[in-house]
Amino acid sequence: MSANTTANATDERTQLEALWERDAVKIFVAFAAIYLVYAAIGLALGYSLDGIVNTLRRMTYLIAVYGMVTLALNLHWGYTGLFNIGVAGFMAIGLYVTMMLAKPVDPTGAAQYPGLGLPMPIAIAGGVVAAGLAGLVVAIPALRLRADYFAITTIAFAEIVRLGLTSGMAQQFSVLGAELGTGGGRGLTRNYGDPMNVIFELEAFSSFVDLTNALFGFGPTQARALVYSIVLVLVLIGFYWLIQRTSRSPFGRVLKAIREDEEAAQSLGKNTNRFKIKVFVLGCALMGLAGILWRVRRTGVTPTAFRPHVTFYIWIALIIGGAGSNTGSVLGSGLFVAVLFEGPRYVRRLIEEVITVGDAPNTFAGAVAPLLSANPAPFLRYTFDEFLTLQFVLMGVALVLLMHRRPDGLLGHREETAAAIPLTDRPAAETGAGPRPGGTDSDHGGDSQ
Amino acid sequence: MSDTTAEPTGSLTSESPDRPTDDVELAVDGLVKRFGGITAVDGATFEVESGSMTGLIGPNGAGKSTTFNCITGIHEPDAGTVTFQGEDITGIRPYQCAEYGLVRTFQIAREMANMTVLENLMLPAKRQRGEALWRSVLPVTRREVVREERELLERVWDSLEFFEIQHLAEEKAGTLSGGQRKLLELARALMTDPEMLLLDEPFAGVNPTLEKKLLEHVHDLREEGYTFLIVEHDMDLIMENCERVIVMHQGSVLAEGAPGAITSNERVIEAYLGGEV
Amino acid sequence: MAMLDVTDLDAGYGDLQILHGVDLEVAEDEYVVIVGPNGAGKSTAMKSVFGLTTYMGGTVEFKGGDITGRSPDEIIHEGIGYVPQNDNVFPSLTVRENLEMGAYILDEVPEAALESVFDQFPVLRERQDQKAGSMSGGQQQMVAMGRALMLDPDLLLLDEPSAGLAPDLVDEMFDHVNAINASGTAVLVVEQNAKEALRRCDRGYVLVQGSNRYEDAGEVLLNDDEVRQQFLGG
Amino acid sequence: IGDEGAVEGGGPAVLNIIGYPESGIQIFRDFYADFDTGTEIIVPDGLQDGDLPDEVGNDMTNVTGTAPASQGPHEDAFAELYEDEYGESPGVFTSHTFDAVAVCTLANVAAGENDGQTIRDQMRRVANPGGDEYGPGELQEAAEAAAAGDEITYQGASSAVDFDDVGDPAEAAYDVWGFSDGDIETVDTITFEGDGPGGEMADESPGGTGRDVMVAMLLPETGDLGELGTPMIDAGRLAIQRMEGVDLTFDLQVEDTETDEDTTLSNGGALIDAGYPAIVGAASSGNSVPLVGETSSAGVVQCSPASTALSLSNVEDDGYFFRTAPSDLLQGQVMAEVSANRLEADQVATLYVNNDYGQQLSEQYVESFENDQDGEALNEVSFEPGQGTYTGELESALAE
Amino acid sequence: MSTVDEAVDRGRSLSSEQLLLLVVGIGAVALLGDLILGLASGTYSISRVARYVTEGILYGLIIGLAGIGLSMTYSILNFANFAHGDYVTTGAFFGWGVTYLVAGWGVASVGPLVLVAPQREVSGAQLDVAITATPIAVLAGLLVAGVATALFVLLIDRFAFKPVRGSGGIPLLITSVGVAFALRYVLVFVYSSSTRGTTASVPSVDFLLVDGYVSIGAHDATLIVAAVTLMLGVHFLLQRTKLGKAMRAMSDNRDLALVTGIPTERVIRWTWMIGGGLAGTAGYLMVLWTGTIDWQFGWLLLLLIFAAVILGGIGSIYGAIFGGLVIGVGMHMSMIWLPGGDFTTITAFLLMILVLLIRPSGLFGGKTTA
Ligand SMILES: Nc1ncnc2c1ncn2[C@@H]1O[C@H](COP(=O)(O)OP(=O)(O)OP(=O)(O)O)[C@@H](O)[C@H]1O
Ligand SMILES: Nc1ncnc2c1ncn2[C@@H]1O[C@H](COP(=O)(O)OP(=O)(O)OP(=O)(O)O)[C@@H](O)[C@H]1O
Ligand SMILES: CC(C)C[C@H](N)C(=O)O
Ligand SMILES: [Mg+2]
Ligand SMILES: [Mg+2]
Repeated sequence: MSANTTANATDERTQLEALWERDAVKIFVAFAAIYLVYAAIGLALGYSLDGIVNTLRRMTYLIAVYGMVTLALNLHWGYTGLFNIGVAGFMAIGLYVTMMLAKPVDPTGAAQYPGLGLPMPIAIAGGVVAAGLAGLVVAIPALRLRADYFAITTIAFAEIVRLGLTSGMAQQFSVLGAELGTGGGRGLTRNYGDPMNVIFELEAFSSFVDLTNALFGFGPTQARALVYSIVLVLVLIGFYWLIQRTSRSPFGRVLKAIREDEEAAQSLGKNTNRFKIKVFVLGCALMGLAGILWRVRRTGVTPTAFRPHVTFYIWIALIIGGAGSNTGSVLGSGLFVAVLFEGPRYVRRLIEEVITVGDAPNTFAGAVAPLLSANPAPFLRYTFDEFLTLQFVLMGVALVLLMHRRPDGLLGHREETAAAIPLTDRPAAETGAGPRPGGTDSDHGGDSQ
Repeated sequence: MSDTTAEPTGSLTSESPDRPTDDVELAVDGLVKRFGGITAVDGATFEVESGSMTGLIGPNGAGKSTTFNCITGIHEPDAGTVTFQGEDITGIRPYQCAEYGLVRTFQIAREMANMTVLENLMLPAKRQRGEALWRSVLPVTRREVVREERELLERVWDSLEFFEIQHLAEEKAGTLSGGQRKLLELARALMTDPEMLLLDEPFAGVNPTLEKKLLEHVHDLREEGYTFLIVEHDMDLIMENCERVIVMHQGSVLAEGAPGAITSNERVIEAYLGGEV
Repeated sequence: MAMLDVTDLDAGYGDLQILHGVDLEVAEDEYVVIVGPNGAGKSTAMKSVFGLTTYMGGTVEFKGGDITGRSPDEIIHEGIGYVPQNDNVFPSLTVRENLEMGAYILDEVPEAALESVFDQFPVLRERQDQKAGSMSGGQQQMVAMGRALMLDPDLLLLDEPSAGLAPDLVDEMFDHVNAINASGTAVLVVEQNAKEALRRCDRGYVLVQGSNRYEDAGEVLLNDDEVRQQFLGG
Repeated sequence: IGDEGAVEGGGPAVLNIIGYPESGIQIFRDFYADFDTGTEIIVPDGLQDGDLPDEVGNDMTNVTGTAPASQGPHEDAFAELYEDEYGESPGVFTSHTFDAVAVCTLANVAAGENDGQTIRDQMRRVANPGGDEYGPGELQEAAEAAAAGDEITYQGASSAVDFDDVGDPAEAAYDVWGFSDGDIETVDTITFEGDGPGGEMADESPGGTGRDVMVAMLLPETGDLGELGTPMIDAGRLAIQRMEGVDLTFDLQVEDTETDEDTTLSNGGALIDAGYPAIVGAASSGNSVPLVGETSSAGVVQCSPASTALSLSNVEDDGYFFRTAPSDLLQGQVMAEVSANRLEADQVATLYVNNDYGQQLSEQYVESFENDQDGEALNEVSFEPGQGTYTGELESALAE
Repeated sequence: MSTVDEAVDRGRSLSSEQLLLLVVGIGAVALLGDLILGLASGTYSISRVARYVTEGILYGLIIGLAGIGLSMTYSILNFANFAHGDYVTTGAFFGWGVTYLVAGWGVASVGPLVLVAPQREVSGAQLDVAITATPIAVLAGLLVAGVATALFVLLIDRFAFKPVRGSGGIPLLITSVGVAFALRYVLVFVYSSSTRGTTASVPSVDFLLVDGYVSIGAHDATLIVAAVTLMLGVHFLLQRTKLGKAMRAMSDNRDLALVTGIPTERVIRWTWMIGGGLAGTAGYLMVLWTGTIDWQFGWLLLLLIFAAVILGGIGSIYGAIFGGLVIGVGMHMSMIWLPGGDFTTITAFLLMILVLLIRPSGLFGGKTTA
């Protein structure tokens, strides 16, 4: 970015940009590392080029989706102090509504349940609005509760949504004469057009297909998936931009004040309820959108995809990055996906690639008993066999250690200023003295004469 | 929601002749607030003249803070009316109260601990356009918001200097000392551009030298037309600075009048001053 | 030999150092006052005696023993009582329970002590079954004082006990402190009601920016022009 | 049917419980504790678990089961192989898994490269009639023939393994079984003829030797189906073992689905990225359905040995999805027939796990029972796995 | 927007709360009326409703028992402990390991017994585990479930919670989510993820109720006796000792408690031990009652426990018990109108939300009694 300093305004801009760039550098380095490591793992595992690219693509897709939700959660928790642990519920509403709106009116074949057959953009908008409305429905009664009750209410809401979607009653029903359904525990199968067709039908896309084919040996579906991941990254940037703007503004300042002391903010003339509702609804709508983008291109969805652990994943990502920092949210999602979510799987493969582990004892007792006679092999084999179980232990331990060692996350300590302009300098610098008088000669307490 | 219907705003004239009848800034009439078995405020009735500095005193537990809470909407009164500048504001929400220009400080300072002093002071200004989400987000309107912020920041620095806490500008408010927090609290209340300030023991715990200076500021502000209602236990302070004093006792007004008259009022002496003054 | 002897104490919060070589002494039966501007570190000094801050250097001795860095519940056993500046009652406990908590380290609630607290603050007897959190600011202050008196400590640390009290109670409070002191308890008080406090005390300290600035008999400080100008509001 | 002690009188004579063993234990415990008033129970494949009587603490003689049978031409050969290797008799869906792995591997050998699309086109060529027949015992020879580019017909353990035009097995057989002394005892076998083999396939096989043949299994080792999955995986491994000796290296990768959708998709994705051109899995229909999207869009063959949901027959798969287990369209009929004739019921009810498998099988069963057997279905109650008690569900299912 | 936040605001005012109360009241009366009419007219079977109620009470006792512990740690340590559900599971495994060991001594090898037969090597039915057949084994298991969990919870506190104790409720809550995850999967690692049956069938008494039976089995009775005894025990412990008051003082203001001389660490330890012990016994009893054990039943129970505790009001042990019973009975009774199990959990959560709407701090909220 340019860096010429003349007028005051550009001065600020360059400052802002410099700041942003520092974050960008951080993110860039972290992500470069992630990608390099995974490419290396792919090589070590003997993946072909398109396998490696695909691995990275999948990673990107996951990071982008997690990043979006984490950013939305950061808006709730990091900025406003709304302890929302019902994230999965809002994602579910976004996705289910979109699917129900988009599915064709006359189900054919495996497409068991009818929908409204609306065009994709409208369906997506509908899903986002529905998630926002759900936020509203939760917000009105719940926002007057204390923080922890609020939290439990949101997770209860998410469970109500999930169980409601699962229930036989919602399997198929009619609204104003139109037949609809969630498919109950069976879920919904996608049988509407690919929402990405707008892009795939472009002229440019076919040359992109050729390009990826030439570069990585991709087929058209893989090229599509790649494009989709790229689109998601763009959406993620959009989320980032939106939330960054939101937080660095007088609006964001009120949010921060609510987090600190809501009653005091009210006494200063802020209609805190209105702000809380707005921000809660906005965040929920964004979660809904993320939920849609997460799965809308998949074959189908069942309610089990929205069990509470999804919410906790998002929280882990947020905590890794540091609540209150948008950059941190993105970074946290990256690390969560790469290290905690996907990592163990690949580590396990790598180990398998290098050594033959052999048969493990099938119970813990069988693994531990030989330890007494100083034979650790069965225990190690057992451990290796249970690698994916241990992955969750790892997630839990990581969370605990983070809270011990870096409760503010990786970037959360650097609180972002809640103002549309940097507050570091006094504007219209008049006095020759700097804004902060030196510590020693200042009047401590400001009361001595 | 009050049980009694509000008097028409026109007929605020009170029966007692020695009270100021015109230019009433704030009128409280028959205010009642109960907590379970305790009646914290029991029919308190008083008026505050525009542009005046009025003291509200009374023994501990007399109901002063609760009266403040009822006026500013933190609590909803069980009965009675509150009228501000001729408008019935009984039972309004705290934020509406501030929008009317009636702002209070808390007996125990309520700073936004994790926001810097600057952010604390940027917060209260009224009608910030950037508080509308879309204005802060859309690029076109954002420019306006930024300009407004710059102007606001200027005012904030003036205020910091006024209260001589510039050196704390970038500190987290939570790390300030008790007295510094009181200053911040007052400065913040002023940033809302109020017409009337309700101060709940603003000087408790403030060093006397600083207190003196603050009082000068308060007087300056009063010259500019602000109205003050101050709860304070420091009788000297009340004597020297207030032109009227309202004495509360057990939830209702025991006496009111000029400081001189109050200090010689036997009932006041008995209930509050402890016979020494 | 002083009962409480703070020597060259450095302390603060986390990495932030607030106190720079503070010296304080309180002799047996003495009544000592600390005054100073807001943020000078008065509360911090008190908390440091009670082991509630980050220790950075120096010593705190009590009755000849080193209590530096000991935990509060040990220190209270030594015979020091402490009333913090803010949040000094248990809001959801009744007044009576608050007082009983003051004697937690004893096996039984000392009825005599309880009675004497009630005698000193009759309103507490009246309101003994009310939740302390719903008492007025001044009443809470009384509860807090009362709680600290339950153990009949040898040294009582009071952080701004008169803040928020009605004038009659302020006087009463100062009388109480005098009475407590007269009954053999040493007192160390932080006060912004500095003139009154200095009038009544044996000795006073002026703390500025985390260090000792003045130290002398109360009356002397009170009559010192410079002190008056800078710290007592003229 | 016996209603001694049933004061309520009415209620279904047969209760069809469709679920998996993990929740089955609780359901049966609650049943025997409070509702055991003579109702007969019928269960499908999902509850065919020999441990059940022990875990439930009841001999469960009132339970009759059905399950896709191992009724292939070489059933016995497989059973023998399995017993030799693992010392126990093969369980439900083991033979289907063996066949699925065998066919996928042979198709790969015939295709001559690890490419999903080519393998897809070879699937029917190695499975459906035409060419020399080979059974489970002759896999090595079959692989050699396929590598030589010959057309072969794999004759399986579970069935003849012929795919119809949607990739389902062209014929199906069902065992009717019961618990006896803590063992599963087959009492009858019912065979259905399907539409017959069909569908597109390649005209020739490139074949070839001296290369890596990659195939993956994605089956439950844990979760609701963990108990059934483990023997299935063993059986799959066996198929590869039988091919050792050919001039090919076999790369068999096994991943766990944890009977969980997310894990299935993650692990499935990783397998696809790793270049496995064919995946045998998943077991639960609820996991297989979403996986089809991943595999078919990546051009990877998916062959499920156990997913029996109807919806998988016409799922959008570009022809990449196959299965060796028959669709529940037929199992529903079998269960209805057993209920009506063997158990002599005219009123039935179902209690089904709320997923693809449970819902569809319950629907099929009820439909068949009412239409084909002229009976009446009183209640259809769904349940969520993993609950603390199922008394409420049982109460509703057994209501008049 | 403005109508919306009016709606939120109005939630505050008394009249709208009364309105809501009225609506809820009407709803409750309507349901009750329908129930009575239905019972009278025979639409609803009396014995069936009675079965729902008994079942609900038993379930409620477990939730309530576990809820006491959650409520205590919640109010004293000031955070919602998401690991509590997994403490319940842990306790069950500890206890059942011992029960299996005692009942199966000599029948099977120690390893599988202590691990509650991870690969279904033996089953409770084979060992004939039941309060009637093997009372010693069951009682020993119950005891160990309580004691071992109490100690185990202390250990977790030492390593997971103590280091973040000072930093407020939310960091602790997040830590507890981490502990929950880790603990749950450690249980899988050690005890395997399979579900197994733990008890043999026990005799039961059938009560004839007009149109059918309600049967109370020996394990149902054990559950009632044990749960009620423990509840009373906790009640007396907190009433008769100053521990109860110290706990409340601490939940108000930890720093002040510290300077008042309350040995805060010791109180915290006691809190954990009582809370953990109750969780462990609740887990053991739950398994005794249902007859199956698996690695996540506690976790699945957790949200219901939360619902009960919040419904009753945090900090009140009576609130927790009452909340547990309301949730348990409510869940089962819902099946009268919404047959099948689809809506039981939904009902529990809706009940909680409804109570919070009317009384934002729970039914017994504010009146701390523990
Ligand atoms: N939330 C509450 N619940 C119950 N009682 C309350 C509550 N708030 C205040 N009270 C009671 O109401 C009375 C008046 O309290 P208030 O705080 O208004 O007194 P005050 O005049 O401000 O006293 P002070 O000067 O000591 O601050 C007191 O007796 C107090 O105990
Ligand atoms: N918990 C804390 N963390 C960090 N800094 C603190 C903390 N408490 C106080 N400080 C800082 O320590 C300094 C001294 O504070 P202290 O409370 O001791 O002042 P004080 O002399 O008691 O003032 P006052 O008369 O206003 O109460 C102040 O600058 C304050 O900002
Ligand atoms: C393994 C089987 C019980 C799976 C079942 N047939 C299903 O489709 O879900
Ligand atoms: Mg007050
Ligand atoms: Mg202080």
